[in-house]
Amino acid sequence: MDLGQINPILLLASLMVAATPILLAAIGEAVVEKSGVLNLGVEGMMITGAVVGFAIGVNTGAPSIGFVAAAFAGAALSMLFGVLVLYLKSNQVATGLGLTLFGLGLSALIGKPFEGIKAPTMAKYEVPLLSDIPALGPILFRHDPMVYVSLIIVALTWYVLARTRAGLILRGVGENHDAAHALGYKVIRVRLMAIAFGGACAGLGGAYISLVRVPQWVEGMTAGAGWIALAIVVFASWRPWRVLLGAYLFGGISVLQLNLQAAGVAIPVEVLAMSPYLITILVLVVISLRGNHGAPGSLGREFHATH
Amino acid sequence: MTLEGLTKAYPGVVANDQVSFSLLPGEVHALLGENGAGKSTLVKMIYGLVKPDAGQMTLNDAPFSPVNPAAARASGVAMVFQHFSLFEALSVAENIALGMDNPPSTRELASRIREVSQAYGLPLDPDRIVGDLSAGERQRVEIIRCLLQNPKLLIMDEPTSVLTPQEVEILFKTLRKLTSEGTSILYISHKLEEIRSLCEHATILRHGVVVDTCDPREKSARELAELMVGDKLHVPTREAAEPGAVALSLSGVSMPSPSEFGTDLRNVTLEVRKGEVLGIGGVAGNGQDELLAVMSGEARAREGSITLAGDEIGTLPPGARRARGLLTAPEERLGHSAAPEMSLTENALLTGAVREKLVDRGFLRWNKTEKFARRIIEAFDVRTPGPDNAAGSLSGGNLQKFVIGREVLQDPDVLVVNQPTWGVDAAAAAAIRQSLLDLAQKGAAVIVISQDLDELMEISDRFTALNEGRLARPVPTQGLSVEEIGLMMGGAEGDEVAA
Amino acid sequence: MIRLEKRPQPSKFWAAVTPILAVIATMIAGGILFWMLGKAPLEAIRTIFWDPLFHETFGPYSRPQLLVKAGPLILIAIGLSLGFRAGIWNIGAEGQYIMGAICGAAVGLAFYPSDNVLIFPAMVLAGAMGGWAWAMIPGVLKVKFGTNEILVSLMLVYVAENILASVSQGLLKNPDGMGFPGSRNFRDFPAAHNTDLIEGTGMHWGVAAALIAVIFAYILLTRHMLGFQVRLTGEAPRAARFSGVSPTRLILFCLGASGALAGLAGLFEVSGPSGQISIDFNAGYGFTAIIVAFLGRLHPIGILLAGLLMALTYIGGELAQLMLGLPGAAIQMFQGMLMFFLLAMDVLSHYRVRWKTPAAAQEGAK
Amino acid sequence: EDKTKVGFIYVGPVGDGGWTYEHDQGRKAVEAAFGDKVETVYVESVSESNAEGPITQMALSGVDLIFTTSFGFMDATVAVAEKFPNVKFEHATGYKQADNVSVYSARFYEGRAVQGHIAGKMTKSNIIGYIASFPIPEVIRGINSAYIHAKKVNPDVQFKIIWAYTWFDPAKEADAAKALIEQGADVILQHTDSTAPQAAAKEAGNVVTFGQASDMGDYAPFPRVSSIIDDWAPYYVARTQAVMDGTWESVSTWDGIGAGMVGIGEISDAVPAGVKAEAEALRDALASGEYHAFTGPLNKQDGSVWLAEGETAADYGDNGLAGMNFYVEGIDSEIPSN
Ligand SMILES: Nc1ncnc2c1ncn2[C@@H]1O[C@H](COP(=O)(O)OP(=O)(O)OP(=O)(O)O)[C@@H](O)[C@H]1O
Ligand SMILES: Nc1ncnc2c1ncn2[C@@H]1O[C@H](COP(=O)(O)OP(=O)(O)OP(=O)(O)O)[C@@H](O)[C@H]1O
Ligand SMILES: [Mg+2]
Ligand SMILES: [Mg+2]
Repeated sequence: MDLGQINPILLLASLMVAATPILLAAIGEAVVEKSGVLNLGVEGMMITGAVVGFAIGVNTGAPSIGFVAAAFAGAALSMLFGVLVLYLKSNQVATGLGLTLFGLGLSALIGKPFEGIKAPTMAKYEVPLLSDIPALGPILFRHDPMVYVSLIIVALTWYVLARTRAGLILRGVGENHDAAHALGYKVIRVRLMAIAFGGACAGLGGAYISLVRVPQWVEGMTAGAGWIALAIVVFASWRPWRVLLGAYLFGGISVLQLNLQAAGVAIPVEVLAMSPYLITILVLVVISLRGNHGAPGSLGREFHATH
Repeated sequence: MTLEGLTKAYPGVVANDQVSFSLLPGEVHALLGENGAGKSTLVKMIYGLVKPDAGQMTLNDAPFSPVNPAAARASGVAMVFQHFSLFEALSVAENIALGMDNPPSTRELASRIREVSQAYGLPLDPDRIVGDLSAGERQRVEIIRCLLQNPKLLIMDEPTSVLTPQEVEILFKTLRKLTSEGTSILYISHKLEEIRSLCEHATILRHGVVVDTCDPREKSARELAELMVGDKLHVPTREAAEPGAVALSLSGVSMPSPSEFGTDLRNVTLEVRKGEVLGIGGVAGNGQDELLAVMSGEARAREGSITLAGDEIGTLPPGARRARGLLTAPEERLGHSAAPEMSLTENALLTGAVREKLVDRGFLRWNKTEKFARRIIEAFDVRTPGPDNAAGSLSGGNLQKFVIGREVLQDPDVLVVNQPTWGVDAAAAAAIRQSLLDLAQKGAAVIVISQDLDELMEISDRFTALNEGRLARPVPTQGLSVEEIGLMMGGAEGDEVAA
Repeated sequence: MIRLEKRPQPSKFWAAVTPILAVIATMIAGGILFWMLGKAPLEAIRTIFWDPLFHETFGPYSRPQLLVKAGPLILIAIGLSLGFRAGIWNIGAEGQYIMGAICGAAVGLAFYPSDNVLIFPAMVLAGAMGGWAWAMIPGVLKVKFGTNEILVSLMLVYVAENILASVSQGLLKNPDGMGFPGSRNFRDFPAAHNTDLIEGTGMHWGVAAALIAVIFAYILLTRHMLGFQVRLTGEAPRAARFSGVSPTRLILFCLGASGALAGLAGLFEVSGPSGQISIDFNAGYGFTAIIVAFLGRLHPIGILLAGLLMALTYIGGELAQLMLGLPGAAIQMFQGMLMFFLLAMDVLSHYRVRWKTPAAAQEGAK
Repeated sequence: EDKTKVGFIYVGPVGDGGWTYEHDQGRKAVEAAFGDKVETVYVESVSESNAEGPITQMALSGVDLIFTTSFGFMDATVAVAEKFPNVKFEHATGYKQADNVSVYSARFYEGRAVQGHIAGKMTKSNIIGYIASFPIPEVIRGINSAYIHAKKVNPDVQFKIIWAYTWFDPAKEADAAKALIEQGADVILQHTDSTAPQAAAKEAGNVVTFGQASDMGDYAPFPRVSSIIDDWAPYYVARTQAVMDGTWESVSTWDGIGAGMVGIGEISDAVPAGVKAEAEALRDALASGEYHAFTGPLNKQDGSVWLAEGETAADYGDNGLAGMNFYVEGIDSEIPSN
């Protein structure tokens, strides 16, 4: 065993890639939950994004078009959830679970013709100046563009939520939908948009797996990433920058446990393999110990405008 | 502003039926009526939240039909809601920004909030989180939110129900200042004395219909009430009785509030005797819920700090306290003292299980439970098709009668009720008060926690008040003046008041 | 324009009718889906819903299989429904199922090859305890620290899967298995085998347990104080506390009960149909049971029917793969649709749907 | 109609691109070989703990021959076979035979020997990464075989092993490959089924990989320089033929390169010609049976003697290949849960 073999900078670079899908899905879900809706269907939207992104990416030869299509696909699927939950007042937990089931089936069907096909590659993007930093630069700032896009989405989400009127309205709707309604805000419309954004982000996250990370289409390839994204939102207390931290932390642990194995660390492999989940539980406990979790006041509650 | 034949029907009720009246610039116009008379519905139509089924409105002689609240705000209509329309986790400035259509930049808004709130004598810190504010301060947030828009018409739906008399005075000063600047005010309140001192005109609604208009300054409160009810008011009566032994005592009860934005109880000491009604006044949010919880057993007190007929009960859970004769009725009917989606029978079981022996070795005796529910319905004149109906389908007053009846019929040794007549119309309120007095007459000790001072003056033997979780020393109700009460509610000790 | 008006109380009529409507709607939508996949829609629907029950060749085998398949789903869903009713979201039943199977199997295997009649009862107990203990983790964390049980129970599924992989290659590995992963097969260990109650049908103790659980849950929810407290907590948590329900005990009870039932389901599966602990022993019953619980409207009888319906779509789905070459994914989608339709139609029992005439709408907009 | 009906029970979806995919290729080969004379059916994603139902339904539907293609189907296959004496069963990778149950498996470790040889020659860092799935005999055989042959041509070689605990999880496999690469591995062997490691290697630029289960030819000539292909087609065609001819008998088949059950994918030109020639020679020696991949002297990891000079490993028995649960000497790692 030799821990010296683990290069922290390389680790950082690869955790950025490993974390990007869950980061994208989690930031989208954070916005959805900020608006007061709990969508447990992230996994279903991710996998749908993965297959649609892949299919379009392959057919057009342009991964970027694939990503756009994946975002639309995720958003479209999320609208199914949105209509059921917002207009037909169905139970959010049950509907979200149904969406996951449906998405897994749908994606498998769509994906049949794309099995075993290779994805077009995405060129790396070198961040000007930063990528010239000795040692660090070439590793941290030469990723595919989606890594940066995901960071930009986090930054924008933070900006919109914290600094703009649209963000204020969204937070208001999530905090107290009755009050927001009384002030004349369209609760359902705001939530529908938030759900669509969440769906689009989940779709992007899924497409990142099928177009960049693997890259290939295989049935069930998201393998639970959507659930991790949900955990990260709670971990992050619904704050964008903490979502980033959480996603990178989880990605980091997942990558680190493999590195530790490779380095022959004398910890049983099963323990290493379950460590990301155990650590997530641990972190959740620590977070809840601090009391106020910052959950939006109307999260998961049904809204029925009485007039 | 004029209203012409405004009509709005809900399934089963016509909330407003051909309502017409007009409002002059600079006038304070009262809207009076029992619960459910249609007052809130009417002002929601003016504010663009509810679309009228028929009728027209004009504002400054121009036709006025706001499609949404933003349109109403744009025309100069502002509204303070009956139930707070605030966002607890957001800051004061953010709350105010949400109530405006084109709020200025954050910094500018903050300075304007400071400026305007100072100018009207309602100081506010724009950066504070609303959840941390007292009820009075929250009310300020709503009012400042309106004032920042320079409204031509200000609608206030029961704004003073959560304010101390002193705070009410400040509010009235503000309102008078506004009217002198030409703003009209449409004012809804159940507090008739306030209306008499503030308003020049009153429109009285009954079952959605305008039944009368008058100048409230020329009527007595009693007359106004009778206009609303359309009937003579029955005033609760009781025969004087000598208080007996101490039934319940709290000594030095301190407790952090279980809810995030609640008020901690600080060193609460009180005693209530058999056959006595103790009134606890105070503005909502000063620890009433916590005080009730610590007595009901939902929150546990330090060992030895609560005794019932001499026995320590401070650490007992609710069921055990009921078994020993201490019953309670919290303020919030829907979801606290009753489960709205469950039937009345099930709601009877909710607290009746132990004393009425509705459970046999864990198994439920539904027949007996239903009989108990029927007994409550009959004895307390609860208007409902039957005990199978969901609690939520009852009107507020009827449900409250059911809740109070459920406790009273269990023959408590001590009964603690919080806001027993909140949102209940005059006739039902009188019936509830009478039942409490009857209970005391039979020798039970009764604690009534209420914001309604008239109510407390009417039924309690001794009076005290809660302020920021502290309880004043109780004083006999007889001969207390409004000023003294105000002082107690503001935190002064009973002795100081008496002195 | 359509408007929804909340009913003062949910309509019993619509609550009973909507599941049937949902199944019909799913058949129609599913038919369209199958048609788009180039399969004959009616034949596909018939293969899924009719043949497992009434086909002359498959029926006799499939009918008892329906119960065998539905058994664990019902058992788990009954437990979950208690928690869901009280607003406690255990979605990690899959992990509890695994742990129940591991613990139960471990007890049995420890006594190999004894023929003591107490072995099987001891395994049942251990299975229930295993699931119970695994569910107590989110329970205790929630009670002590307020940690979100949805996420903790879910994360524990992954942990349980790793434990399963580990024990099936280590601790519980069949010493006579030539080094292959997986425990001894309980078929070869009569004292620990969960045998058919009716010879040749495959119906084992788990099926009986599921039916008993349905009856118990029914009595609990309708006749017992504890069931009342569960319902009360779900409907109005504050009222429950006021009534004297201890939230802590209720959380632990609901999670514990659902964990124990999931653990039992795991034990009955491992000692019966599946026969051994193996790496891929778990088949997703714990997740499917969530859907069953909702399809059954969290009502014991509803869950019984929903479990059978779900089992039917599984068995029928396999038959459709076999006979018509329908892809497995189509069945999964079909189940998702069933869930959606049921949830969507639920609106009818809670709301009245009203058409607002255009005239009235215009009037309002003016 | 006298069509022969052949059924397949798959553990994964046919689109997994690996194990099940290759079995399905075998099914297609049967259809191609016999055309109208056969009909094939399959059920995919059958859970190992619930295989009896689908197998029974398949038997009921009048199928003559059923291939159950996962180790976990072993007991279910035997149980159903008992009830349907007239249906022939073929169980992959198991060891329980019956009158109407054959077992068949492939000697993938022969392919690993070839890979090990190339890997030992190609590595510059002398670090070879190995993505393993589950610690079962088949995977351990593969590691040992690859190690022995790498070590033979490169005494300095070192194996880094990551247990992914999955047969198939592309994202995890990608991470594992990256972790190995970051720790200096410039050759990666995998016993998991997705192409994610190939993609990771391609991105890294100078890392050699081998296709697993299928050829993964999309990544040829580099990073994929060769592959082990599960080729079930010849066996499936032969067994179907046997049923048609009425000559089917219960057998135990464990075939390797020689019988064509294990295919060595084309060794690409990224491999130096000399090495390529050696590897092909090794392949041919294994195929002809003139060389056994486990030939002594070989010690176990703990230093005890396993095979004496010139001795070859037995298939079954205490130290047999079938149940192999130890590493050979030199591997600096431990088998999990052992
Ligand atoms: N959204 C609604 N749907 C159905 N009925 C309603 C709705 N809103 C109000 N109502 C009914 O309309 C009537 C008038 O209600 P409104 O809220 O206007 O009364 P109010 O005079 O403000 O009473 P309070 O003094 O209790 O505030 C009541 O019978 C009420 O139940
Ligand atoms: N949002 C609503 N939707 C449907 N029906 C409602 C709604 N709100 C109230 N109702 C019905 O309207 C009736 C009147 O309710 P409300 O609580 O306003 O009565 P009220 O007139 O205020 O009586 P009380 O004085 O006893 O409180 C009740 O029967 C209630 O079921
Ligand atoms: Mg009312
Ligand atoms: Mg009102």
